[in-house]
Amino acid sequence: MGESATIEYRVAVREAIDEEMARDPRVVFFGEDVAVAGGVFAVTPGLEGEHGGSRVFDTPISELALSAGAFGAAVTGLRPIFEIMFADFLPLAMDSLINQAAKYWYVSNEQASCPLVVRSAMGAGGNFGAMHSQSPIPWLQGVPGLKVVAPATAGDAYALLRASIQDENPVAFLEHKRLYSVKDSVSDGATLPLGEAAVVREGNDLTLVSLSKGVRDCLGAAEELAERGIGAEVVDLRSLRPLDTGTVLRSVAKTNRIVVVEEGPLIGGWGANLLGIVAAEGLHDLDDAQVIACPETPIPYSPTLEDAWMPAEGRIVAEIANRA
Amino acid sequence: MGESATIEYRVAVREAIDEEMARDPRVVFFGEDVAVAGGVFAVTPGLEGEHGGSRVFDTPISELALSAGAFGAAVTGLRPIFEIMFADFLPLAMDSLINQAAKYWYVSNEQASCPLVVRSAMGAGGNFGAMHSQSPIPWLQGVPGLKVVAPATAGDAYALLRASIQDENPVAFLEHKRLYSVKDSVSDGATLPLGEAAVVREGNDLTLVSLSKGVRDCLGAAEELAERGIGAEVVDLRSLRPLDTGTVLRSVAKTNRIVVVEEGPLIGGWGANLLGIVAAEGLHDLDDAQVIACPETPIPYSPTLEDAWMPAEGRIVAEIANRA
Amino acid sequence: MAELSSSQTVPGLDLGAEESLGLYRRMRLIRSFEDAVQVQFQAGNVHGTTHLYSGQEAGAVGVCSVLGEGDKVAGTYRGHGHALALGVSPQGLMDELLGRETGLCGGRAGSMNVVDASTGLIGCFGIVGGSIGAATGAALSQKLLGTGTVAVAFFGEGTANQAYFHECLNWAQVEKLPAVFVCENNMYMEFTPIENVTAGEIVARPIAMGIHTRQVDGNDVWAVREAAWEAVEHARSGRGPAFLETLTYRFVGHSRSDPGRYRRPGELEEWRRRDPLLLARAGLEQRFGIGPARCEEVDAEVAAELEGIVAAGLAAPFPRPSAAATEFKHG
Amino acid sequence: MAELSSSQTVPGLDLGAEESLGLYRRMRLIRSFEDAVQVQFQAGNVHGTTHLYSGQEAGAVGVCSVLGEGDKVAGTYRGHGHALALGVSPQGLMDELLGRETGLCGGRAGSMNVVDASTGLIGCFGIVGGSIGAATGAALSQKLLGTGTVAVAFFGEGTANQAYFHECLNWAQVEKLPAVFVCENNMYMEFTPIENVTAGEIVARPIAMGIHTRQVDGNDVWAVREAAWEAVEHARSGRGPAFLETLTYRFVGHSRSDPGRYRRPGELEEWRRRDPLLLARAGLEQRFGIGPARCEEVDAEVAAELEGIVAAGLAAPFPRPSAAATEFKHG
Ligand SMILES: Cc1ncc(C[n+]2csc(CCOP(=O)(O)OP(=O)(O)O)c2C)c(N)n1
Ligand SMILES: Cc1ncc(C[n+]2csc(CCOP(=O)(O)OP(=O)(O)O)c2C)c(N)n1
Ligand SMILES: [Mg+2]
Ligand SMILES: [Mg+2]
Repeated sequence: MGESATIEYRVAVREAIDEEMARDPRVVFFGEDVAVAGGVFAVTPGLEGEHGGSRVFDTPISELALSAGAFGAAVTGLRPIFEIMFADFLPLAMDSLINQAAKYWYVSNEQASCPLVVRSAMGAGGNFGAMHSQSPIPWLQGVPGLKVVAPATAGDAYALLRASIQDENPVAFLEHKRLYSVKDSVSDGATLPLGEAAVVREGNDLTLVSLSKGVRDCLGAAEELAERGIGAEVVDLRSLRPLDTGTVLRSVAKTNRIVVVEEGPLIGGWGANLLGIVAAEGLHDLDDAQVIACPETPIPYSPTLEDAWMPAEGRIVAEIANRA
Repeated sequence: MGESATIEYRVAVREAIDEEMARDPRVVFFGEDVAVAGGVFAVTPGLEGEHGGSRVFDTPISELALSAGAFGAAVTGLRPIFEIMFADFLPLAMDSLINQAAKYWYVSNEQASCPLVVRSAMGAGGNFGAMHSQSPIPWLQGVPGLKVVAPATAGDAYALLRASIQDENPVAFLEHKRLYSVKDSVSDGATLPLGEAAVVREGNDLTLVSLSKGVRDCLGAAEELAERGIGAEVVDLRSLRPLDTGTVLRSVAKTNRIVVVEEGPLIGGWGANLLGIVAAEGLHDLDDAQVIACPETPIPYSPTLEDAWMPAEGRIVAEIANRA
Repeated sequence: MAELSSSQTVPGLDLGAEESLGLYRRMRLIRSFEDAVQVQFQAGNVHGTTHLYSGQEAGAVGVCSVLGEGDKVAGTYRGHGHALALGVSPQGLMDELLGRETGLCGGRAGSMNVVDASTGLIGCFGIVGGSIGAATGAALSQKLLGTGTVAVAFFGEGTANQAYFHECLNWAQVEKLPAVFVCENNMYMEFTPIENVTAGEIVARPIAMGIHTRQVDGNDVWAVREAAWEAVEHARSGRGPAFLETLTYRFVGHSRSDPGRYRRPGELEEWRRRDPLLLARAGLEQRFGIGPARCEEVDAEVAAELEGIVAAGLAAPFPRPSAAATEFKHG
Repeated sequence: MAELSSSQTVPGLDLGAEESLGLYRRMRLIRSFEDAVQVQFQAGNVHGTTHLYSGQEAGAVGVCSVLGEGDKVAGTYRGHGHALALGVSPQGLMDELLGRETGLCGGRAGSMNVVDASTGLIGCFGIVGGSIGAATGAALSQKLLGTGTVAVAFFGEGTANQAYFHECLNWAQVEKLPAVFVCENNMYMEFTPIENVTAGEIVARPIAMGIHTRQVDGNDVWAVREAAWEAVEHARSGRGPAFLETLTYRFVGHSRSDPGRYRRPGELEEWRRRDPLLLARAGLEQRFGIGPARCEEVDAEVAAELEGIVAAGLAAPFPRPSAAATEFKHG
């Protein structure tokens, strides 16, 4: 405990599941090709051997049944974790997440909680095409009762996933495909409260807000901006619901300028939604406000097109510089 | 043609379908209990008799198949309209809407369009409980390629539905249950372009922005505010995608104060998203910005609880007055 | 093995006179409860919409009569009967429908979404298919926790054409889950005759998956009870899910404001002659010599009970709005 | 009746030597195309992921050989074979996989989502079940427009456990749509043996819905063609959908980076002895006395053709980013 190691994001995810399964016999894990094969992104190898085939098992291609089964199990004594392989497939499972899991604790008048975690791989940048690259956040954020978490680092992935599994509410835990092979330090046994943003870089001239892979892009951009004499503070939201607007407002009170970076469309996206909440609460702290999002199109396959679609480091720097 | 009549919102919807089916033989209409029974909200009686059982027909309880069938038909020569009875059930149909219909025109490199309309009854205020009262807008707005339309009056319902059926894109057409029995004037043969907001009341002190039933609440609130000497301009967005921010920005340039009213949660909602876009484009026109949304909970059944949850006229006035 | 032990908590299959009269009483309670709901709905005291179980009482009462401690039930928007058959408090249920603070869910749920953890009612599910998913998941818990209990899903025949039905039945059979799927075939999907929208026989579908499947007269409470006993024992013993189709009929509209124009001429009258309450009375007479007089006593007792329930419900307070402000259970 | 007339556009069932050799050529084209894709993927010129059809060629080629003008096809993420069997331009397809402006979809779609309206390829669907929904909808168009054509959905056996399969098959049978559902059973759902996740036989499911259903050796192109002919005629004649299960095997990994550890010992070798190309060669010899030499000529021609295709594809320009900026077709 307390030790720390430098490991891949994918390994951090597995470690979190492994430790929670060891700690709590009610935790089970299932999904398509997650057990024997260890997952298509090699995130969960070994868990079946470790915890047995009755607690870690492969399922049919039945996203709606997995989601509903997790719900029914969660309200009757288990703490299920299930995987929806690509986040693009979440719509197939959403009726159960939205209409059953997210509502149960409230509608039952708090008779029972619904502790489940749905893990899913999201994000563009790998030329997987329009149906294997999306961020599901716009579809899920407006669902009271469903927490939405999207870690940017291996350390956060580990600590936030453990917290998600221990949480009494349904949690959508979103892992970015482009982060799986990124390594950084993870401290054993750590958990982080859900709904706390983090200031991951300090700066006085503007506040860059993002999450998941976007945080890395923002940190890279902040370096380049520093060379141009612009001091960017970077806030990692970590969670979309609960949403920690306080940390963002405090940063903006200092910098007076906000730039939100979202991998997804502007219209209906979380980025402009956050900016709207910030504007409503802290309008007079804002001298400038900007959202750097993506073209309002599906995500194209061809590298030249997808690269142009992404809110990459270079684009972040350019759009901020053009504006300044 | 050009004549105008005063009819119910539900009748305006039926008239639009009726006329488009008469005009274009490729238009078909199907859904659960829509044909012989005429729909659970009595919106579509008589259409089957008028246009025949092969063009207007009842279906199994198979929301995903309806959506996928409409998609497949739309890209091969029909112009389907289908009904998802309550908008709360849309998640069951969303994989096809999001991953097939919304992407087809773009991903196929514009080989074929996908002209379909999904009609659905949304909204709270009728004590239908948490799973029969939601607004699906937060789930659908962040999907490039899917238009989202939500009329506030019978006249707009008629003109926007005809335009939606004539549109080459998939359109989610959202009808508010509490509006079905409201009458106003409809002019025969009218259509309205999708993506144009309307200033439905002029005022100089603040801009109230909403859509669907919220527009009626805002107009009522504007009357009360007028008595208090506050001149509210009311903007009806009509469409969430395309989103007409220009009309909102022009109004805000005049009033310098914006209040967005949404029947749904603040976090992940369209209201704060709109405010964020407005802030990014027109920050210096804003002296004050506010979003009046709902508690971050499922929608409760009991009248006392649901009434408190709704962003009703009285609450709009009170929250604006408190803020002023 | 451990899984089996708790089946001891299920009462013996053969019922004595008093127990049989108890089944009749339970069915009468449901019928009278629904009649009272209809009155209160028309009086504007029950809000939104309601879907009544009148005419189908033998199904839920017969099935729930073989359930024991720890077994779970998932019902539908037509769930008052499922709840009452399981033993949910009629007062708590009525208060919920009246939107009162004293309701089972404090007025948050309403007619379509009632939950009662104390009796094992996972919930009633307003969205078609939800009950199938919930029971499948509960059965997953029961299997993995080794409780030896079962989870029952009630749903209508129209639900057999929807995603939850197919995906969950397959998965339950693959995992050999202790789930019992009770398909209440009342011949209509809302206003649409089921044969207009359904290919083949519904029972052919679970049979194609190798699921233990039976069809039964859904208006004969003893027949339902026997079939349910067999289905529950199959599931409880670890042999996988069981499927039971009960053939029945709805005496009232699908929901408030349904004139029932879709009914075939004479159909309703024909089924009324097979009213589960009439069949139960005949059975009581024939099996135990319990005559109409005794049944009328029961009817009167139930009527009186319900009068008190409605009065108390109407006197109960509405919830205070502040209650609407919580979002999350704090982990 | 009008619906039938256009069935004339389907070639006769009995094939002559040249036509049969054409089937062989088409299968060889697919095999060689997939080999080339694999090479280009490893070279980093094909991006993201690919799912190859190698080993299953007889299925798509046999089925598409009985289709005619106006018939539609929906394929899967494993769709190169579906597309090429239908007659999609191999150059256009290769360019699409290489992400070039000259690709069938201008580089927007990629391997999993190719659309080619010109040949009736509604699309390839990266999300399991999508092809079933698309073909069901296309069949709805064909029925209501009275075109007398059919819509074919290709999908794998793992897809039989998912929502689209159940809901669409039922609806297609209820509406008597001219859809042909081709379930390509290659024994694995990605890395999972299908029997581990599936209850009962897949064909029992359409049979339970009264759908015209056949199973066929998916590696024998003549057998597939005969079964497909019957299925297509059934659908075309207005008698409702048909279901065809082709028993086959995937020679390569599910997708890039699949070592195939799940294969049973000897399984791959056994199936390689039933390679559709070998069976076709044997058939050509036996039926038409066409010997190996002639087939090797074909192989060489195809190899040369593909070399040219790859070279041209690699020389083609990438799309200009500005293209990514359109959203809606303006109605
Ligand atoms: C997914 C979904 N689609 C549609 C509805 C609307 N609806 C409520 S009940 C019903 C008919 C259900 O028929 P059946 O399954 O036979 O049950 P019954 O009402 O006859 O008991 C429908 C379509 C719903 N609640 N959920
Ligand atoms: C809805 C959905 N779930 C999961 C996946 C990931 N996936 C891609 S192919 C595949 C296996 C499909 O197996 P099968 O239907 O047998 O087709 P095959 O690949 O064997 O041809 C899976 C699970 C997907 N693309 N879509
Ligand atoms: Mg029914
Ligand atoms: Mg397969």
